[in-house]
Amino acid sequence: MQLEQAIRSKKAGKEILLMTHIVLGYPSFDTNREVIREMVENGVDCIEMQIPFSEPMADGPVILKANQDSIASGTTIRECLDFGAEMCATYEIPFLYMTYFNVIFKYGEERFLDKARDAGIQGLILPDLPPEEGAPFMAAARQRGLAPIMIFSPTSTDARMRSLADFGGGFVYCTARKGVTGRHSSLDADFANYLNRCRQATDLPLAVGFGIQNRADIEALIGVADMGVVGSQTIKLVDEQGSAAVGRFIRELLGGRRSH
Amino acid sequence: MQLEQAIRSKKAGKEILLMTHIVLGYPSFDTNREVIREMVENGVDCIEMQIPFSEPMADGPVILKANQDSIASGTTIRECLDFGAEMCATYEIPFLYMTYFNVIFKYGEERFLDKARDAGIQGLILPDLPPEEGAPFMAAARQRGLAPIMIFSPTSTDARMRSLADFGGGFVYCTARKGVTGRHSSLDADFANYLNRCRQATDLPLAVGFGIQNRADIEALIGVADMGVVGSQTIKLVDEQGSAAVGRFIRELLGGRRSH
Amino acid sequence: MHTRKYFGTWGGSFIPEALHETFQQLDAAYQQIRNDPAFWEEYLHLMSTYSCRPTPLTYAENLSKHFGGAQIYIKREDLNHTGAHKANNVMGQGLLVKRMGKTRVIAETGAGQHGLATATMAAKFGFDCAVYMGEEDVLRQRPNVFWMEKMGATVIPVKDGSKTLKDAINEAFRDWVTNMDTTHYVFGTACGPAPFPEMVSWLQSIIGKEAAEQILAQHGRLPRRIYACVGGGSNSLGIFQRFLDEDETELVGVEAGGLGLESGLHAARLVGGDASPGIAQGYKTMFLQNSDGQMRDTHSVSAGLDYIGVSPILADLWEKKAVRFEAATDSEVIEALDLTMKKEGIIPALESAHAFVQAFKEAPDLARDDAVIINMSGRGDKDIFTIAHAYGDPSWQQFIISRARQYEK
Amino acid sequence: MHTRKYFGTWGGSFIPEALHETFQQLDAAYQQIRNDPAFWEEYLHLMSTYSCRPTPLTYAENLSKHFGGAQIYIKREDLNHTGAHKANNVMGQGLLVKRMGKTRVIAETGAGQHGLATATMAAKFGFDCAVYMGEEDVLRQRPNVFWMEKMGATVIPVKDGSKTLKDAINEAFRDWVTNMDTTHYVFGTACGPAPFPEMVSWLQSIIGKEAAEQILAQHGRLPRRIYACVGGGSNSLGIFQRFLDEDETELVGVEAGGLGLESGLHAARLVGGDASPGIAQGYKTMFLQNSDGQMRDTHSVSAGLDYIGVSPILADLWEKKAVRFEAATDSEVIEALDLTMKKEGIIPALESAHAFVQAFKEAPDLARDDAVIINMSGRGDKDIFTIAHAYGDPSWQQFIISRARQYEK
Ligand SMILES: Cc1ncc(COP(=O)(O)O)c(C=O)c1O
Ligand SMILES: Cc1ncc(COP(=O)(O)O)c(C=O)c1O
Repeated sequence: MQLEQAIRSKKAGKEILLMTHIVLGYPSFDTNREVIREMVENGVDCIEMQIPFSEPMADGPVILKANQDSIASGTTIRECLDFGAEMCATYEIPFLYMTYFNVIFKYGEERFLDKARDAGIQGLILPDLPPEEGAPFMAAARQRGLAPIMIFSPTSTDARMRSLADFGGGFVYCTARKGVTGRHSSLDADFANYLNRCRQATDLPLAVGFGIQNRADIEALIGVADMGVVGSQTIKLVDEQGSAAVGRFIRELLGGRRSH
Repeated sequence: MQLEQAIRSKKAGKEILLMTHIVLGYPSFDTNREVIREMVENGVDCIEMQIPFSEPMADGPVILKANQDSIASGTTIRECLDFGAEMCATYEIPFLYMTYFNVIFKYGEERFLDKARDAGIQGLILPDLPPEEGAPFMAAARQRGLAPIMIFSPTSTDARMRSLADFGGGFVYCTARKGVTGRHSSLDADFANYLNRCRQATDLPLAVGFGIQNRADIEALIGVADMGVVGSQTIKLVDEQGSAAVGRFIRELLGGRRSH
Repeated sequence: MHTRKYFGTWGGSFIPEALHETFQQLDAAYQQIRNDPAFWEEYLHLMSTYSCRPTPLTYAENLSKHFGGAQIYIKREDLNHTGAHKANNVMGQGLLVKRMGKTRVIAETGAGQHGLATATMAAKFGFDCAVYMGEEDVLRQRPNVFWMEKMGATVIPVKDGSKTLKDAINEAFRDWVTNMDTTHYVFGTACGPAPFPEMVSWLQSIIGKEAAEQILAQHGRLPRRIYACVGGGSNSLGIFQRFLDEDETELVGVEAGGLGLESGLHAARLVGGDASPGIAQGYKTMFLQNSDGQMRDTHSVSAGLDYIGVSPILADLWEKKAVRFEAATDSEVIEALDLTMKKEGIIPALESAHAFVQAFKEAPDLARDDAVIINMSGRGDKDIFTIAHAYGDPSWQQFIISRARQYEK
Repeated sequence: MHTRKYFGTWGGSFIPEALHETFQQLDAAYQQIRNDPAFWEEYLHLMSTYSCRPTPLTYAENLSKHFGGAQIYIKREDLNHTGAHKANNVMGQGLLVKRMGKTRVIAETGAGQHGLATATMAAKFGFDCAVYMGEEDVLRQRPNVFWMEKMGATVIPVKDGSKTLKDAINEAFRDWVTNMDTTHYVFGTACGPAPFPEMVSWLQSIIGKEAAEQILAQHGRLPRRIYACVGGGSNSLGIFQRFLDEDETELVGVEAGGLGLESGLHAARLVGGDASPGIAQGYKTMFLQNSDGQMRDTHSVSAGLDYIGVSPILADLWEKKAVRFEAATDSEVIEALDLTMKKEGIIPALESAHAFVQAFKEAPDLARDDAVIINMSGRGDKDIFTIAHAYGDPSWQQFIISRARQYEK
C-alpha cells in the first residue's frame, strides 16, 4: 500500500511523524495554500484536507465552525477536488481527504474515488463510515490505491480493533479519547494502556489525534505512536494570527526539527 | 296596610302615580338630600332609597356603578338608616328601602326591621329574596307595618303571580320586561297582555318599572297601572346635569302636574 | 330523588323573580337526568371519547420516598380535555342543555379555565357562547381569551366592581335574566343558587368514583386522606363525595392562604376567621365580606381560588366537621410546585398545588402503608405567565421583551 | 427477533467508531425488551397510570357533517401527559435506560415537545438530563425551555449551523460520543442510526394498536384512510404500522408544505422533487440537500415538522407505495386549525393540523359509511405564541407589549 509505505519510510529517520489538518475553503483556498506551504516547508509529514460538510457530527466547535463558514462562503466539492489535485502536484508529502460520507455519496462513490486517485490523493478518513456500512466502498478505494483509514477509539474492544484493521490501510487513526475533536486530551496511564491495545491489534502505523496541541503532547507520543495529528489547534492559530504563524508552530511541535 | 292605603288614596285624585329611586350615598348624601327635595317638591308620590350592595345582580350598569361608587366612598349601612329616618321625618310621602338581602342579613333581620319601622319606612324591595327564601322575614316585616313589595316579571306564570301576591303588601312591582334595570322597555301589545295578567293576579296596586324614561312611557301606563317607577334615568340626569335638573324632569314626567 | 336546596343552613336559591321559571325548568331537567341512568351512560361515553376518562391515578413514587411517610397518589384531572376538572361539569351541562333544547350558553370565568371549557363544549355542541370575564382577568389571562375566541365564543370583559370573578358572575346573571328563553347559564363551580351546587357536584363525582376503584386496585385499600384545593368547591366535592361515609378516609380541603391568613390578603373562607355567613350571588354561604355585608377583595396567586364564596355543601361539611380545611400560602404553593415538577415531572396548576402543599406537610407523619390521594385539578402550563413571573425568570422576561419589540415596530 | 438495520435501501447506522460499543449495547438491550413480554406490560402500566392511555378516539360529528363525506375520527394523542405522542417514545426509552443502568439522558429538541417529554421522563425516573436545542428555537420556544428547566433539565442552546433541530441532533451526538458510559441519547423520532427508527416506531405502535380496537368498537370496521403528519415520522409510523397489512385502509402521510412546494421554502422530503437520497445524522434517507450534499434550510410554520430528513422506514414505505404522501401549506394549516377549533372545540398542534388539512380535502369524496382517522399528534395550546402571531391578533400583541413594559422598568 502506497500510503503505508510512505509513512513507514518517513518514520524510519524520525522519532515521530506529524500530520496536520485543514478545512478546505476556510477561511479561503488562498489561505489554505499558504498554510499548506508553511506546513510542508516546516516539516509536516502528511496532511488531511477536510472537505466541508454541513453536519460534521464528529467534530468539535473549532472545526465545526470552519466547515460551516466554508460552506457559507460558497465552497463546492469541485473546488475541493481541484485544490486537492493542485496540492498533490505541488508537494511530495502524502495528502488525504477527510470528510463525511454524504459528500462522497452524493458526488458518486466511483466518480469520487477516480478523481481522488487521479489527483494523487493517498487516503481517506471518514468518521461516519464504519466498515459495516462502508466495506464495498473501502474495497473500491483500496483497488485504486487509496487507503481507507480506520479509526480506533478508547471504547473499541480488542476484537473490534482487530476487525477494523482488516478493512483499513495506510495507518490507523487512534482518537486519543472519547468525544469530538478539539478538547485537550490527557495522555495518562489509561492512554498508554489504550495505545498498547491498538498496537496489539494491528501492524499498521498508528497515528494519534484529538486534542494534540503542543510539543509536550507530541513528546508523549514518541515511542508509542508513529504519528501525531494536530487539527483544531492550527485552525485556531490561523484564525488568531494568520497563516504566517503556522511555520513557527510546526517547528515548535517538531521540537526544532527542520524540513528535510 | 299603611303603604297600600297611602298609594290608594294618592291614586284617587290622579291618573297615575310616580315612584322614583335613588342610591344612598351616591354621589353623596348631600346630593341625595337635594335630589329628594326636588322630587318631593315636584310631585313624586313615593321614593325607593337603595342601600348600596357590592353585588347588585339585578341592576343594570347605571345603578350598578352608583352602588359601587357609593360603597367605595365609604357609605355605611348606619348612615343609610340615619338618612332614611331623616327623610321620613322631613317629608310626608312614603319612603321605601330597596336593597339586596345580604345587607339586611348581616345587619340582623329583626334589628333592621325595627330600625326601619322606627324611622317610618313603609316598605321594602328586595330583588334577590323570593318568598321561598324570605317568607318568615316578610311576615316579620308585615308585623311591623312594613310592606314587603313583591316583584312580578313577564316570565312569572299566572299561578306564580297569585302565589307571590299572597306574600306581598303595599303594591306589586311589575318589571316592564325581562333583564335588569336601565335599558328602555317597549310597552307594546305583549306588555299590555302581561299587565293584564298582573291585574288578574292581585288586587294590590300595580307599579311598573325597568326602563321607564320619559313622559311617553308614563302615559302608556295610564289606565293599566297605578304607578310608574323611574330609576336609572334620574341617576343619569344628576350625573350629567346635577340635582337642580331633577325638578324639571319630574314635572315633565308628570305632564306638567305640580306638587299637591 | 329531589334536589337538595339547603345543606344544613347553607345554600338556597336567592334569585330574581325573572329567573323563577327558568330555575323551575332547570331543576326539572336536572331531576330528569339525575333519575335517568341513560344520562350517566351518555355522559360516561362522552367523557371517555372526547375527554380522557377515566383519568389516571398516578403513584408518585419519588415524592413518597422523599417524604418517607404515606404513599402519595395523584388523581390526574389535568389530563382532561382542556386541562382541568372543569370539563366534567361543563360537558355534563352541555348534554343537559341539549335535552332542554336551548341554543346558547353563557359562563363566568376567572382564570379562564371554566370559560375555555365552556367555549369548547359550545363548539362541540354547536351552541352560541358568551363568556363573562373580569376586565382584569381578561388582561391577565390573554392566552385563554385567545383560545375562547378562536372556538367561536364571545368574551365579554366585565368592567364593574373588582373586575374579577364575582363581577363576572353578576354579569352572567344579568345576561341570563334577559335571555333565559334561549340561554343556559353554565355555572362553573358548586356554588350559586340550587340546583347548581348539587348538580355540579354530581357531575364532578365521577372523579371520586374513579379514584376509589383505582386506589383499591393499586394500593389495596382506601386512602387515609384525600387533599383537594377549594375555590368554589367543585373539584374537592368531586373527589370527596364518594368517601364521605368511609370512616378510614379523612377529607382535607385546602383554601388559598394568599400572603398569609393574618395579612388579610387571601381567599380563605372556612379557615381563619375572616369570613362570615352571608347571601350573595344567589346562595347562602361563608363569604369574605365586611361587617356591612359588602364583599371584600380577595387575593391568591391562583386565579381559580380567588373567590369570595364557597360551595354551600362544603360550608355544611365544614360545620359538621366532615371535611377538615387548611390554607396554603402563595409561597408554599410555588415551593410545592417546584418539588413536584422536579420529582415527578408533573406540573400542577397553581390551584391544584395548594392541595399538594398540605399533603406534603402531612405525608411524613403517616405510616408507610397509608395512602393519600391528591386531587390534581388541572395542569400548570396554562399558568406560564404567572409562574414564570413568580419565579422572576430573567430569560422569560427577555423573551417577552423581545416579542414585544417585534410588535411595537 | 433481530433489529432491522435497513428498510429497503434506507436506514443503516453511520456512526463514529467511539459509539460502536454503545450501539451494540443499546441494540442488545432493545432486543431484550422487544422479546420480553413483561416489558410491554410494564410500559402499558406506566402509560396508563402516568399518562392517559389508551388515549380516546373522538368522533368528530360536526366536521363529518360539515364535509358531508366520510365519518371523521380523531386519535387523541394530545391528551397524553406533556401534550403529544412524544411521551410514548420517551417513557418507553426511560424504562429501557433504567434496565441499562444508565443515569443520564440527553435529547435533541426542535419545538421543545420532545425535550419537554424527556425532561419529564428524567424527573420521573431520577435521571440527570441535558436537552440540546438550537439557539433560534430556544428563543422561539421559551415556554418549553422554562418548563424543562423547572423539571431540573439543563437546556443547552446550540449556536452552530442553522441553529435548529438538525444542529441540536449533531450536538447531542457530540455529547454522547463523550459520555456514553453514563448516558443514553433519547432520540425523539423514528430517524437516526439503527436501532432508533425501529425502536421508536415500536414504542409508538401503541397508537395504532389502540386505534384499531377503538375504530372497530365505534365504527364497526376498519377505516378507509388514516392521516398523520410527518416530521421525523414517529407519530405516523405509530398509527400506520398496525394497518400496513390491511388492504381496506390507505395510509396518508402529510409533510410540511411551508410556503408551497414550488417556493422551495418547505420541509417536504417525500413529495415534491426537492429531496434526494443522502446519509447524515447517522442514517440514510431522503434529505433536503443541495447537489453537493450540503443540507438545506427548511421551512414550516410548525417547528416539529421542520426537519431535513425523514424516517428510513417511511422512505421505504414511500418507495414501495405502501404509504401515500401529501403536503399541506402553512396557510392551509391555519385554516384547518381554525375550522377544527370552531367545529369540535379541539386545538390540534400545528404539526397535527397538517394531517387535518389532507383529511379535509379528501373526506367529501368518500362515502358516508367510510371512516377516516386523523392522528392528532399533539395539542396546539403549546403553540400560542406562534398561532396568535400567525393570526396577527392585536389583543395578543397588546398583551405581550404590556407584559414587556412591566419587565422593562
Ligand atoms: C385548575 C383549577 N383547579 C381548581 C379550581 C377551583 O375551583 P373548584 O374549587 O370549583 O374546583 C379552578 C377554578 O378555576 C381551576 O381552574
Ligand atoms: C405535536 C407533534 N406532532 C408531530 C411531530 C413530528 O414528529 P414525528 O413525525 O416524529 O411524529 C412533532 C415533533 O416535534 C410534534 O411535536
